[in-house]
Amino acid sequence: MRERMIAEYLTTRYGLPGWLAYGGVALVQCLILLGIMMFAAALFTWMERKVAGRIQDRLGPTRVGGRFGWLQSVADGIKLLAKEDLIPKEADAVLFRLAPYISFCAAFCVYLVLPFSNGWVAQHLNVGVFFIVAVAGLEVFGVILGGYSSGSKWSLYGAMREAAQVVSYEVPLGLCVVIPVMVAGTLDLVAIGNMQRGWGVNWLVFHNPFLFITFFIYALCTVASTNRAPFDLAEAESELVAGFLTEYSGFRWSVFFMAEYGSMYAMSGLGSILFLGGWHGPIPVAEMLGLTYANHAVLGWLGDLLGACNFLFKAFLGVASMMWLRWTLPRLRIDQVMTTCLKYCVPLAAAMFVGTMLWTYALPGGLLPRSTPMGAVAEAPPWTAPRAARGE
Amino acid sequence: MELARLVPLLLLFAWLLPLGSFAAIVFAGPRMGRGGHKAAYLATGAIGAALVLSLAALGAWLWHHPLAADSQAAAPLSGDWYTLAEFGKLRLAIGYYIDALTLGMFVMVTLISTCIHVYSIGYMHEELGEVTDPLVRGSDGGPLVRPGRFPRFFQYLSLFCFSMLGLCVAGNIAMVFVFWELVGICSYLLIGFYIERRSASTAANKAFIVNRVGDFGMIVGIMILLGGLGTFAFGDHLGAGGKVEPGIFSQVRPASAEHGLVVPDGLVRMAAADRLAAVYASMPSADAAEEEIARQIPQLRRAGYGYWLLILAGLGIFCGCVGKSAQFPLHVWLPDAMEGPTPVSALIHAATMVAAGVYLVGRFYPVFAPEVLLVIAVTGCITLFLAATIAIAATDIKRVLAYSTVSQLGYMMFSLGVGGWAAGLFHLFTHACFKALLFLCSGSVIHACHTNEMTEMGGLRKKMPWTAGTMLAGCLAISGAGIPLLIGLSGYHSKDAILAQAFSFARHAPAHGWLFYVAAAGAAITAFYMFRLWFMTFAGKPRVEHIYDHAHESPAVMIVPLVILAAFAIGAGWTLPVVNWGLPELLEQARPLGTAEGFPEARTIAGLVIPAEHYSHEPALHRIVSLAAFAAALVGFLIAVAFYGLRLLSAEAARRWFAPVHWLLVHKWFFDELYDAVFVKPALFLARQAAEIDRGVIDWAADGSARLCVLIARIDDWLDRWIVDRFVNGLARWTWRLGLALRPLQSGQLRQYVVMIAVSTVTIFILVSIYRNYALLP
Amino acid sequence: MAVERVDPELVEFDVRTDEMLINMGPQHPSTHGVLRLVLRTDGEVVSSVVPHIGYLHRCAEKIGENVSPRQWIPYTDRMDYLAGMNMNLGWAMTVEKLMGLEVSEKTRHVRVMVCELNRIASHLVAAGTYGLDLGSFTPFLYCFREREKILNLFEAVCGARLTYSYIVPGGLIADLPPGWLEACERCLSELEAVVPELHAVLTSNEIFIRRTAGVGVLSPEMAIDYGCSGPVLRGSGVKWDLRRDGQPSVAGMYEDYRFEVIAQAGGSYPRDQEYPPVPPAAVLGDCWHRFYVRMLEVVQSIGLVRQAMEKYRRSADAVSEPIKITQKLPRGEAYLETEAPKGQMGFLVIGDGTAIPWRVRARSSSFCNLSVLPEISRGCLLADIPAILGSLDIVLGEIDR
Amino acid sequence: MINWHTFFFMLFATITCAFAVAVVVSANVVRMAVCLIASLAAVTGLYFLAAADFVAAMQLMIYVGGTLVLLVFGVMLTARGPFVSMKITPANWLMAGLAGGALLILLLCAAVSVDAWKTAAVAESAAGREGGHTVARIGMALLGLRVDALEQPNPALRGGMAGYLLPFEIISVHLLVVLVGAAHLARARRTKKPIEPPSGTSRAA
Amino acid sequence: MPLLNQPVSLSHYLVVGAILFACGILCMATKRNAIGVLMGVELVLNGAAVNFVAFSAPFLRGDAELALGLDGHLMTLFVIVLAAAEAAVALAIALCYYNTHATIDVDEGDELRG
Repeated sequence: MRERMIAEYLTTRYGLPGWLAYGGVALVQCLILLGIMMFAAALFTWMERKVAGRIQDRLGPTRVGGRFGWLQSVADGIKLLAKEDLIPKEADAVLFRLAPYISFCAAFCVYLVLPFSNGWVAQHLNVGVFFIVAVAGLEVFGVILGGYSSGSKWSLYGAMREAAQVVSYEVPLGLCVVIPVMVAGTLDLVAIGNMQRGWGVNWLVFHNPFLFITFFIYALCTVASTNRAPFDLAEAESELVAGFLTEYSGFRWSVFFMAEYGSMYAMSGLGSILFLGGWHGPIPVAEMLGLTYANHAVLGWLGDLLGACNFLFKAFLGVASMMWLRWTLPRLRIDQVMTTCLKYCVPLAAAMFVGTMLWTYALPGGLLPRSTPMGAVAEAPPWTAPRAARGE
Repeated sequence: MELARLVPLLLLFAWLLPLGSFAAIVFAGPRMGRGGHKAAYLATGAIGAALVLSLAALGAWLWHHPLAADSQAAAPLSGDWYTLAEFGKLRLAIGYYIDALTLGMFVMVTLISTCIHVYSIGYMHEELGEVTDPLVRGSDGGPLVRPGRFPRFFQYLSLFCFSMLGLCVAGNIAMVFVFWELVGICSYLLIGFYIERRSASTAANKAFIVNRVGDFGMIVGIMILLGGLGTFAFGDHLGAGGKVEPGIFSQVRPASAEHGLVVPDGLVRMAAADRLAAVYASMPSADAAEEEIARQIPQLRRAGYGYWLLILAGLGIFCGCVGKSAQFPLHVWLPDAMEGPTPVSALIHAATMVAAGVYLVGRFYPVFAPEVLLVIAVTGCITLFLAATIAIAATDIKRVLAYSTVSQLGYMMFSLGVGGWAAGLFHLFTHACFKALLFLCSGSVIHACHTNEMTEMGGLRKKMPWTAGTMLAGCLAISGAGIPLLIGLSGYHSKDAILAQAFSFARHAPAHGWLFYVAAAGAAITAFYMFRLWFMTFAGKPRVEHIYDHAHESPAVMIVPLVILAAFAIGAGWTLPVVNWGLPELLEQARPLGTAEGFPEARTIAGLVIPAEHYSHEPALHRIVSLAAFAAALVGFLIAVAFYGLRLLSAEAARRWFAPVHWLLVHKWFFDELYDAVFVKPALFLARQAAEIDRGVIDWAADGSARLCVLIARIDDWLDRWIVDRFVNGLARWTWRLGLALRPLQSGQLRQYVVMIAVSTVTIFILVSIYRNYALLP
Repeated sequence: MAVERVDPELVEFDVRTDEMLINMGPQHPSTHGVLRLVLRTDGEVVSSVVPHIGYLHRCAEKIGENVSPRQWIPYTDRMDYLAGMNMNLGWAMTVEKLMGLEVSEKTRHVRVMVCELNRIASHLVAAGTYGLDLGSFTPFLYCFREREKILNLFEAVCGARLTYSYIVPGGLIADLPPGWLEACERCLSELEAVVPELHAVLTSNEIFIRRTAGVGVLSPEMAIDYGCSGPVLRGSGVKWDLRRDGQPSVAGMYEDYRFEVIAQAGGSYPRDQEYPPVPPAAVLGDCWHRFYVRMLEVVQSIGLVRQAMEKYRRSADAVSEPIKITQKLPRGEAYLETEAPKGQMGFLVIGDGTAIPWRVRARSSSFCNLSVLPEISRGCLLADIPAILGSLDIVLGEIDR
Repeated sequence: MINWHTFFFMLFATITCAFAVAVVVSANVVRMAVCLIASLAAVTGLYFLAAADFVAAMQLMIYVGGTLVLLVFGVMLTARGPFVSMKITPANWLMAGLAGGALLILLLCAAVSVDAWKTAAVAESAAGREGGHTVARIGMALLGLRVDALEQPNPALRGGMAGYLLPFEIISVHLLVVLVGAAHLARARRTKKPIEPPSGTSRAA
Repeated sequence: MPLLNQPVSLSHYLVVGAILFACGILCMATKRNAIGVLMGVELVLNGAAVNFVAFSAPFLRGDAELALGLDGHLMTLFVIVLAAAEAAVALAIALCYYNTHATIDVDEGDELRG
């Protein structure tokens, strides 16, 4: 809603034509999100190397870009752009070109409704959770198409594995997402986040033991549905050469790559909002310092900024633990992956669902004493209030 | 969390855990590991967790209501978890009524059940594989070989624990009745566990049917209370509209009357229904009639209306308890129930289920009039004496214990009847500990010897030191051994309290003084037969060599529960100094309001006074009784030593001298024969007559009508063939021809069909728009 | 009416899919070189595997018939290039047998030392790349870090890190340099500390166990029928090790050493209580056991090296000098098999009285070990192929020669 | 001045229709599937514009996500060389085109036949941008409670408002049955081929 | 651009729905591939769903009080869910058909013709 205010301000104050004001604001927003996603991908490629290095008892990149090798991602990017752009003769050229962008778009669309802090969201959708789950599931299309259109058997194997795996893991993932939503009683991500303000005990993960377990199922399903080791069967270097990526190179390959890192970060972010308090830290620093809208709009904005840092850090931690997993564990076999999903995750998530339902029935207040009451209306910046409340 | 929410929640989980285990075993039992052995872990885990939860609940309770030397009654927690249905003011609910007694029962039941579950893992291990039952003939003439039923056993145990805990926590009579019956059905299932044995299935049936007799009385009692008071609930609870609805207890003993026994308005109205109807008829409006009735009720109450109904209700409830607690004259089922596996005997027929009757009497204590209490006392007294005498002559080790159980239950009932509320329930707890111990010990012996007959045992002390030791502790406890006036095993404290109250009662109501002497004699007999059992089993020389040779000590999984229970059998009666932690203090917290000061003199029986219990604590009185009781027990013990320990006297000779008495005792006072002659034979006769009538009259009529039907059917058949069929066949022929004509249209081409559908749709729309003047174009 | 019974062996319930023919290799990350496997797959299930070899054929044996035995030593280095010392040893001892040469005590102990060190290095590569085959990258680097230390030792001995040519017919090209034994001891103690880490990330890792236990089971009979040897044979529970059971000259090399043949017999491994227990899912002869045998042999070889160092210190004589390039071979033939890390490495040499052998042949253990692949991977999943192949631990240089 | 609502509607409508036509004219079954995805995803945008946010998310999740993954699966399982494109004769095209065209004309006529449908209530059209906030109301309606019935201005309609609990349950059971049935149907029986021994190796003598 | 200046009305939506519907019919009528037919069905269902959503929006039409409101949304939801179910079954049928006929050409499956 903030962008509408800015756009209206531009039109009324500076007399810009409406299409220019609105279009410009939308463009800026998109660019910011794109920037975040790109930056995240770049940061994480660098971090992946560093983490791998540390885990493997070596240094990781050191040469490019000074002390920590921080220019490694840039160098990688330049290398990828400079690579020869290959399309195999057997490939279905149109689909082959299209596939990476489908994946990327799906990963990017998640960011459209992902709030980074209280009300800091490109499009405040009241079915945000639902939208994210729906859009995140679309990423698999790019992979399937890419695998199919490459005209290589290894690619096709990768695509088939990806399809089977992601479609299966959507089920427990959806169930795990529904459980905190059920406790929160809303699909609105901003509302879910604000519900957990206060001290760390207010985080939904500590709401009851079932949600606590659910969080770990969610984490597992996230790893599986973003295709990270030990569930990286679609790429599976030692089995399928590189799976669906076998025939890709250069820029298109890096687009797939960015989509993967983008969705990793987005799913970690979703997890942190649903379970780990979103932008509310274990200690309500912003409220202690008086950074609230009740004091001053600027102070409130600063508090939100602090929250955004908090949120980014939590999502970052999620990605870091995914990396940790990847460099520690061997890869599972396809039948074991499916068994994990269908025989363990789904029944377990369903049981947690029932458990949470019964728990909220028996103990509506949660297990631990809450530092603020659950139903308290979170203080929100003025532009997130409904129009009627603003007197429009 | 506040106490009022926390304790019911903890107990709810403790109660439902065994149900969960039951359900799991029902659906997945045989698949739980080899032979279903994991079912045992599940069931044990569930009841163990229930024990932990119960202890937590007790802890929370004691945190809020610390024990003191002179504990005051603490307000019970009552409420509903879930309302099943509401009919006007009458509410049917899953409710709870929790006081210190409930919590004590929970801890006791779960503790003993846990021990017995663990013990059963060892005892029932034969059921894991195929079981050869030498007592039953299979279809091939040899001993029956059947698949093991290990999970089924634990499934029943879980169900039983669930039922028993439900009974304890129940907040209203309806729920009590449901769980009462559930407990009964569990008992039925477990007695008949070896269903192929004819004796087992007969015993199960007997237990069930005898209990039905008691339950009939109980239903009468419940009906009276429901009809008169209009509620099922024990305690007060919030009704519709936030109004506090009084429960049964506060109606019978309203706070306005200082918790004295008052005949409730409802019962008065019920009793004086005719007169009230007349009032209604004479008054112009219903409101005015109500006013008039309200004015008349105190007068009617004074005139004695409703008092008999109250007595009847009390007797009815007690009747149920007689059945369940195996009191005279319905005690016949319990000894037969020993056909079940020994852990079952220990759990159900000694420690918990039969105690349910006593528990219920304790729970309904505020409702009983003094007359009812007298009936209870007399019944208990007769039972304790009768059963004790039979136990002297029994040779089956489990039967001795079974009669001992009946006798001890008689003690409890007796105690409650003479006003010893706390004493009776105290004995309930201590008895549960040492009787479970005794039964498990006997199970251990049976497990080792593969026989129940004491005449085939002897000298097992050397082979089974642990069992012998723990059993000795149990015998000492049940006999009431201790250092007089100072300290003793658990049975010493509780039995002392009972006899003291009986003595106090005998002083206040001299007409019923004989009760005390019978009870004291009972104590002596108890000591005698218990030590007879111990000596015959463990002391002396082996009587049958091959049994002795094969006997062995039981595995650790069976011994550990024995040791735990032995510790409780020794120490359960103690009160820790300073902190005052002890069962009597806990029970005092649960004492029903208004019963602390005894009962006023009964209205119908002159001289019947139920004295307050604290009179019996007076040192002067207590000292006498204590010494008397100890002397009685010592006498019994010495006689046993003389006969069976040192063999100074010959049991054989004694048997010859008292041949008629022995004959009577061996035949158990001929109760079974009496019931057979009075009830069973006439019932069978009536059944035979009914069968004759069935065959001669009703079957004949049925056959005749069938013949008539056949005739009508013939006529109908003719009509069918010549009229209906011809029409139908003609129709079918035409359909056939039409089908042939339309056949080519069905080309099997999917796309063609789609085109056809599209064209038809367009056509229909155009036709409609032409004929019905719908303009498709604006 | 009789109910139609369906024989589960003959009918399967599935979506009808078509068989696919896939070339795995010769350029594939997990074929360990230039092996080409032709897979016939039905979905993820592999119905048959056909290995195609020969991409690395270099006519090594033919060259051996045109150069003198001393000159052929560098070619043996390039057979199993991960265990050059053992290849040198095999050829050197065969020629010594033909010529009837005896080597000094000191030479013998140095040979034991370097061969066992090379066995450790080879097994470390096997373990590391096996982790890689199963998708676990980290253990690979752990293993290679340790192997580098061993290669440093070899470099100090002979100047080469991979193709040593250190053991030659008649003796060694040089004695150990001063200070080498201390460096070796340091290396061994560091290595000992790393072994539990490898057990933690691989052997006892739950996913690792699930990927390997019960996969690619090779029965002892089949292993013997196909001529398998080395850890592959011992992983199937056959206690056979040429260091104990070989020809007199081979077994004699180890006669005064204390060691046991690492194979499961009677349900347990020697000294198995110190290492992760055998998981319940593991079947004797499966990938897990083959891997486990290698891991145990690493520890055993550490002990052998220590013994050899002790004996080396105590032996008074000097190392033997190698034969000359122009040394004439006697008439006659000699065949000798030694226990190389990957199995039994055999060499045949026939002399005709000149300095150049008349005939040279090599028997490769990897070749035999690879030949069981089609048998034990029939009906497995696609992901099991790298797992089975990796557990066989083949080297193409030795197969193709 | 451009009405942005209209602009986006036109954008999404064009994408929808163009890809729908592409589905029809495309011969390759995989491309058909891709076009179908694009078309259906664009329909989602139309739903958002019509203030049906929950329905839109549902369409995205179930239709575009669930159904089409299934479809793509099916396509791939059966997309082998000769079946990828199967041509039909021009006569068939003509027939189908005539029928389809007639239907299209009929529907278009119906679409513009009512005057009230052609005039938008301009004042309220901005509501579409805010999103409909229909989640809670739909959820309540599926549980049998119509909170929106109170807002219904027409008393005749308000009277007939009932919840959708029963349809919801029926649909749930229906879905279950369908999934079980589909799983059963797809598990075809066939005879296992004996696995021939590998041709490349033979036991060395 | 006059087209873009006027607000969207119900008829606009109906036209989109009609096109989707007609495309679906055309798709069903011209594809020999069973999967193609299935896609046609999806298009048809979507055309209907678009109509439902459009009819339920009050601000698209002059007679706002006649809008379907929530009922339209619910109907659309049911259509979507049933379409998913239909797709599952139809796909299973297609696979079954493929298993028995070794092709997915629907023209081949005319064993039951009259």
